[in-house]
Amino acid sequence: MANEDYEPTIVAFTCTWCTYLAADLAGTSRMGYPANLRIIRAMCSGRIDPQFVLSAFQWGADGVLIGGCHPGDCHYQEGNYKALRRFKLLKKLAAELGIEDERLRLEWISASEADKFRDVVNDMVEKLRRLGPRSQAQPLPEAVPAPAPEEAVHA
Amino acid sequence: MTTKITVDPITRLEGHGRIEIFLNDSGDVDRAYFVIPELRGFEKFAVGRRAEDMPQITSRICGVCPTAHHMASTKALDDLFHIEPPPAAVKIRELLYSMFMLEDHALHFYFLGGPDFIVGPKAPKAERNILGVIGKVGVEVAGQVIAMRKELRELIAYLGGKVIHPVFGLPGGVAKGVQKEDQERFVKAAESGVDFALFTLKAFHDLVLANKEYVDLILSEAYTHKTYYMGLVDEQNRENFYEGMIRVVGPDGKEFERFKVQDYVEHVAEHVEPWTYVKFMFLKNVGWTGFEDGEKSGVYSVAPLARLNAADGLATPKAQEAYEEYLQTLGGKPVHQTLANHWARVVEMVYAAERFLELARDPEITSTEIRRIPTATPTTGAGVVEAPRGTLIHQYDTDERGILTRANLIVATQGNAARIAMSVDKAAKALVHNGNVDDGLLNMVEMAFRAYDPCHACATHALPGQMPLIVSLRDAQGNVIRELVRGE
Amino acid sequence: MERNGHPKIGVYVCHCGVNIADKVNVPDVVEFASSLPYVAIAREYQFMCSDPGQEIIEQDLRDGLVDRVVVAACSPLMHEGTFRHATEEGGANPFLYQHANIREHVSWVTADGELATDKAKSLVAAAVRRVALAEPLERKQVPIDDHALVVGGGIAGIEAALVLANAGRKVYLVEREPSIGGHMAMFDKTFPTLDCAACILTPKMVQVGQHPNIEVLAYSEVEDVSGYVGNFEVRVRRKARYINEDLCNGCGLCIEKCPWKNIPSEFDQGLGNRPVVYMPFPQAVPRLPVIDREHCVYFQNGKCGACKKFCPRDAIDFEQEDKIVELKVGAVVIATGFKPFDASRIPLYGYGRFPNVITSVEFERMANAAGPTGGKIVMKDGSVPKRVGIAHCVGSRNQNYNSYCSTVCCMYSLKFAHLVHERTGAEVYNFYIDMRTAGKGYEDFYHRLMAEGTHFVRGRVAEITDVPQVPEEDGHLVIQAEDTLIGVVRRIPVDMVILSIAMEPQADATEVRRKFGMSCSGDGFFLEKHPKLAPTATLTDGIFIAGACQGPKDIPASVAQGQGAAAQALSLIDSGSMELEPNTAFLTEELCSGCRTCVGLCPYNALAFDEERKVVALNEALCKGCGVCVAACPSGALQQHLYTDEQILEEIRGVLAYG
Amino acid sequence: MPKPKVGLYWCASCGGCEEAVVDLAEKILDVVAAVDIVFWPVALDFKKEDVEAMADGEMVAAFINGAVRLSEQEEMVNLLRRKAQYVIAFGSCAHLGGIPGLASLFDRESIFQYVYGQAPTVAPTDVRPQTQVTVPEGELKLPEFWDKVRALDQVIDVDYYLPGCPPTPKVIANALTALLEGKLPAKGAVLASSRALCYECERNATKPEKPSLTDIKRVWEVIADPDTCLLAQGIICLGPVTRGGCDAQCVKGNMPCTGCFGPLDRVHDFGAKGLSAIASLFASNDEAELEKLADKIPDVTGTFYRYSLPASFLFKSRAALKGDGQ
Repeated sequence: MANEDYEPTIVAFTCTWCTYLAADLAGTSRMGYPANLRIIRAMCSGRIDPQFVLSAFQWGADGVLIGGCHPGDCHYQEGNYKALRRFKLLKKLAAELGIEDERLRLEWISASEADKFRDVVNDMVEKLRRLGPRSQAQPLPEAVPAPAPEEAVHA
Repeated sequence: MTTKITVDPITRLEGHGRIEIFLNDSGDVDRAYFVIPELRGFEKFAVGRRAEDMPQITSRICGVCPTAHHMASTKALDDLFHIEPPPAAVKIRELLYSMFMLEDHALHFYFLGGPDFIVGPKAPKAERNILGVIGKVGVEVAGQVIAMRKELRELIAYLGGKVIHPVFGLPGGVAKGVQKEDQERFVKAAESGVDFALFTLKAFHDLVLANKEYVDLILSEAYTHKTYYMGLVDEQNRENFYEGMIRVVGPDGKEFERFKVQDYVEHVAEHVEPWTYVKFMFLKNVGWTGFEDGEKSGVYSVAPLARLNAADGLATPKAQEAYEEYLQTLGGKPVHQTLANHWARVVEMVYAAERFLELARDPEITSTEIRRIPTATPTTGAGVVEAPRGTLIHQYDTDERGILTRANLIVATQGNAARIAMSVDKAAKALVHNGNVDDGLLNMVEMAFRAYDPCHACATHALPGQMPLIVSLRDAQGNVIRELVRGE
Repeated sequence: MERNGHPKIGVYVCHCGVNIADKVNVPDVVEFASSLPYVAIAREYQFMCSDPGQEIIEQDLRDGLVDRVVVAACSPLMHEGTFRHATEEGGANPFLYQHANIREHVSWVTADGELATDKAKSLVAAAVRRVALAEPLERKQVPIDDHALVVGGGIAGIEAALVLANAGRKVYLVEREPSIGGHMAMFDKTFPTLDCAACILTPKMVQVGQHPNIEVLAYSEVEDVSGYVGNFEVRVRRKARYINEDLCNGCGLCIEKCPWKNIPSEFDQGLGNRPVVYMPFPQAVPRLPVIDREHCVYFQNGKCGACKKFCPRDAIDFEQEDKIVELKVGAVVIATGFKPFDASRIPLYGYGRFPNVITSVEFERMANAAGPTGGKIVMKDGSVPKRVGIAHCVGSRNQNYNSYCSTVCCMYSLKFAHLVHERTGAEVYNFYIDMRTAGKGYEDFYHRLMAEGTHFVRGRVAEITDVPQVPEEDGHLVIQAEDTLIGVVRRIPVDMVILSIAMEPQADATEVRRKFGMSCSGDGFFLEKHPKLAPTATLTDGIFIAGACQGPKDIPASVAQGQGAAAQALSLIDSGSMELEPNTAFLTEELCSGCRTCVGLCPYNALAFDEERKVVALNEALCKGCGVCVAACPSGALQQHLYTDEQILEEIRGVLAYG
Repeated sequence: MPKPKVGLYWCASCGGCEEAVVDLAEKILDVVAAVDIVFWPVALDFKKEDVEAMADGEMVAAFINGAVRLSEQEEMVNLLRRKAQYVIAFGSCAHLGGIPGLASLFDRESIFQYVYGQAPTVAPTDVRPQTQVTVPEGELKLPEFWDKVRALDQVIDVDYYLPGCPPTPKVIANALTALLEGKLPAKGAVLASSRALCYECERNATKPEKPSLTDIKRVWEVIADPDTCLLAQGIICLGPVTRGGCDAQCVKGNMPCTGCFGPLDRVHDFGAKGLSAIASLFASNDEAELEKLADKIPDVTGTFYRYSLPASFLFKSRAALKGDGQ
């Protein structure tokens, strides 16, 4: 990656019952991991609306991580499967728009898997560092700025 | 040297046709440029879309003739998916298409292009509009025009879901058919459509042909170009809007070539100029030699005048009569007079109405066999129709899932682009001398391109013929010495 | 934000002693916070959760300086409740509160102080933006059913059931086996006091059996669980015993008359036999036999039926089928115990190949006076062993099997050493890695054993073989191990080896965990809510855990947990009613198109299409607040309290707006 | 008292919105009677200078259709914003960016390259249209063709939105009535139904209580039953996500709704929400099965963002980030 001191920002949407607790456990276990992560807690990964994911990207996130309970472990029976359904289609959209695979991840991380949580964060941060800022990896176009008068061409 | 006069800053609005006239030192016209300053890139963002979405996406090229794009696209899908629609579906498509042609031609004749003639080219500007037309033909006729337009558009919506940007076209057929109990409504509309078309023809006779001045105008050299002409014809070389072979006749009126739409790339090509976004069509087998008349120049023309030149006749009786009279009056094929487009358009109205009636009465249109489901793998497909403003071609390549990998659109107005530019140049040269111009000039020049009913909605935004026109005159030094503008 | 006029937000950043302040520059965060829109006050304090800490918040609220609160401190799961309460005490709605986790998620995981401070700032910024959109909410009160369910009839479950029952609560005790008692019922003596297990367990079992408030559902398993804290609905499968419980008086005649007596006894670990009609052990509670359908001739060919013929009360019922009973309970104590490690997984130890290599549980049965050998410690050929080896940590403290220490093995191995010595006079060799005797009187017991002359070899057993290398090994089992104290590999010939096998989670722990919505820790045992502060609670309100299902532990610890879990369940159901987190979905009917996208998504059937009004109707009472329907609702008509789209989007903006 | 003045203007549009106004048919006459149209380049010969001459806010309302693509358009809409009390975004393009907004997926360069270079019928040439070109007779200019398409409210402050591609006569008429009778709702409102299309769709009655998608059909793969809910037939219909008010025209044509009326009030990104709703109906929890279903929707972008790409989270200005909640 050209820019040495570039640090990606990752927004993580986590389920209260598993991944959020794994993150807490990582804390109580004093597992160190990069500070690039910003966790937003929902009751269930099934609450995560694709609108949240896209808005995070739009507002500057370099990567988005969705953390839910392992299949079969959902506190609300099947919320994590609903998350999976949306994720599958969202992934296709992301691919069409050139948002790289590494930037959008869904991981099943149980309350006790602090180490997995840490490993996922490390791995994602590493990959995104290599990928570089999204604006240069895959620019999401800004609205066109009003042209300066001299460049405004009149018919 | 006169100082620069800016008549109108509507120049600030892009998407308007623009005429730039350069004068030489003696103040005569050096060259007039007809500029179309807009592009939207449909062909590019079509890539990646599902083929079945194209009829709806491409109809957004033009909200005035969406049905033409929708239909050309739908036919391209038949070809793409290698599927033949059932007979009933073909008839329903042509039924709808005839209604559309009738309605669109009527709109142009009464609201847009017609006023020039019905009210008269010399009439004050304020009268040269629909109100002026009403004054001439009478209120009840105007009421008829509006009523018929409304009914036709409602019937189009009946089949197409929406009248602006319809949704009925699918590979292998149509999404919706005609209910038995509703057929009568179509027949009634068609019958009054025929009456109306004939009335219009009569009105054209009484108001235009009866007036020598107008006829002279039509025949005047200033509005004449000897080019190739293109149109869609059936087996017997009779004009057809919906399907057939693409036929090209030369300036001499003889058949030059006749080909399937699938082969269009072998026959037509686009010429790019740096000063306009529009691409100019020309015949590949003649070649581009510039904006010139004659059989050495690949420039060709489309739309009513061209269609009647390219065809040997019309498939319905009254239309055939009108066609023959039209040729007689104008001295036989080919008719090179640009302004004859207005007449040709009325003749086509009669044909559209008669065809509409034939199909409306056909029992098969109420059949429920209106779709065949494609089974073959999509590859590439082309479709053609005669849009009100000329031959319209859509061609798509897709992957095996039917996702577009390439799209190419030959829009009707492109077919006339070169000839329009020439007409404008010629009119300007004929009318501007010693740098003096008046509003009369402006109208005359405007008539030169309005006759084509250029749908710059297809390339720009303006409604047909409504395109506000800006004429700027520049002296030899290139300074704008005068700008004249026509809104409507 | 306009929706809330001009909120006055108070931001309170906690030092948590040094836990946060060491890494996060708290004053810096406070200064940053005070610069944020709508922030009226930003303060810091050593321990926000302390009374004076909370008092700061309450005072600011009372003084009208702030009307919404953000606390940046530890995990919300720790103290969100605390600060909501403080907010309420201060006179504001408790839900005009937002928590920022800058300890677990920041200071404890971030090496670099600056980065930690930046991260803390962005989390605070997000909390501030979000709290500005917070809406006042009312907690819903739900009644609590005062019945309790205990799952697992081992010593922990028995203890829990008794505590609850003695407090006057109706208790259902579900046990998978024909009798309660669990593993403890199999044991002979208990360390370190060497009092007999039966002597202390049996009375408790009897109490349970006779207690008016306890309904024992033995030979039964939980099918599924629905509902929520205070209002669980549990379906229990009562497996067919083919005995009419109402008629049977447990006389045992059927057992006596059953001609098929050669079925290996599960209870005796296959060391002894039992009839097809049997009770697992004499003191079984309930005192009811079971017919082993699989081995019963009657079920195979309709012949025999001896038991039926002889039963004086006509209690034999071959037609009996499994029954499902439905229970409504307010709280559940899970005490499903453990599974002994399968020693044959370690081939080098020869279990299964060498008849005289036995497991600790088998030894317990052998040593038990009521057991297959009547308490005699003998080899398979009936002779008495002269030299006995005891291998510790079989399946424990071993990366290949279980890395954890099973905690009880050292002590019971010492107990075995004592019993062997006492009853056979044999030489006993204990092979251990570390001698772990933490517990009251345990170390004394260790010294006692050393005094008794037991040999201790410090080293994990490498192999048990019957291939002699020297004459004196002939005809013996040879235990090979490196004695790490003297650093030599030793081969010790013995006649019998006892493998001190590990305690593992029950085979169906995952199934049970899912039924009750619990989590497991890495080792597969049920996860407690907090390792120190809530060892018998789980993340699911109303579900408590006790005993070895939570992790290896000995009898006193299991009993203590059973009592503790029972006490918690009791305090829950005694409160009569409880407040629910008001995070349910809510529907704005004017926005609903009746598209029904949501209806099939709700696992609790809280959503249904109203044919009359052509829109969806939401039954908030049934909603558990997962928000799955909200994420799906294409109209945005469904939203979730505490988690509206706008609130979450605002939080996303927040974490990204800064840094 | 003088008739209220209104203006109509088009940006990057197809003319369909103008046609829609004409399609008011006889109603148009009532409108003409009620208001004084002071600016309508497409139909009437008024000039920009006439607009400039007006006092600020002299026009009651300016109806602007088409997306914003060029500097001149930006200039003009800013002028109209000043002169009109209410600016009304008219039609999908002004509202959300519209179908031409899909061009935002590509940059100008690649569009030029294709149109003037790679298109199969283009005669081989290096010539490209230039914003400034010298011809033998002198200089000619073309307007700059910008990279991205913008919805109207990404350029100026918009008071109301008339959704649809194009808006239906009913929707237009209601809006005009509301305007003339001073019964306009709160600023920012979209002047159509407040509920999704399903509510007014006759076929909603045939939808199962718990809809789900076991298979997904493309419109050409099935002959759709003309009375049953299209979603229930496995055809992706965006009725559940799309604002109502059009009387389900497309569905009456036996074709699925493609979303031209745009999102509802509490939805922030039409495509993402539509994607979420549809994916939630996938009737499987199995990874491979879900992959299969997802693959039955090729071109996710074109399916869910056909009319709203420029207004989506993917293209909205990041400036929104610093601002307060929408």
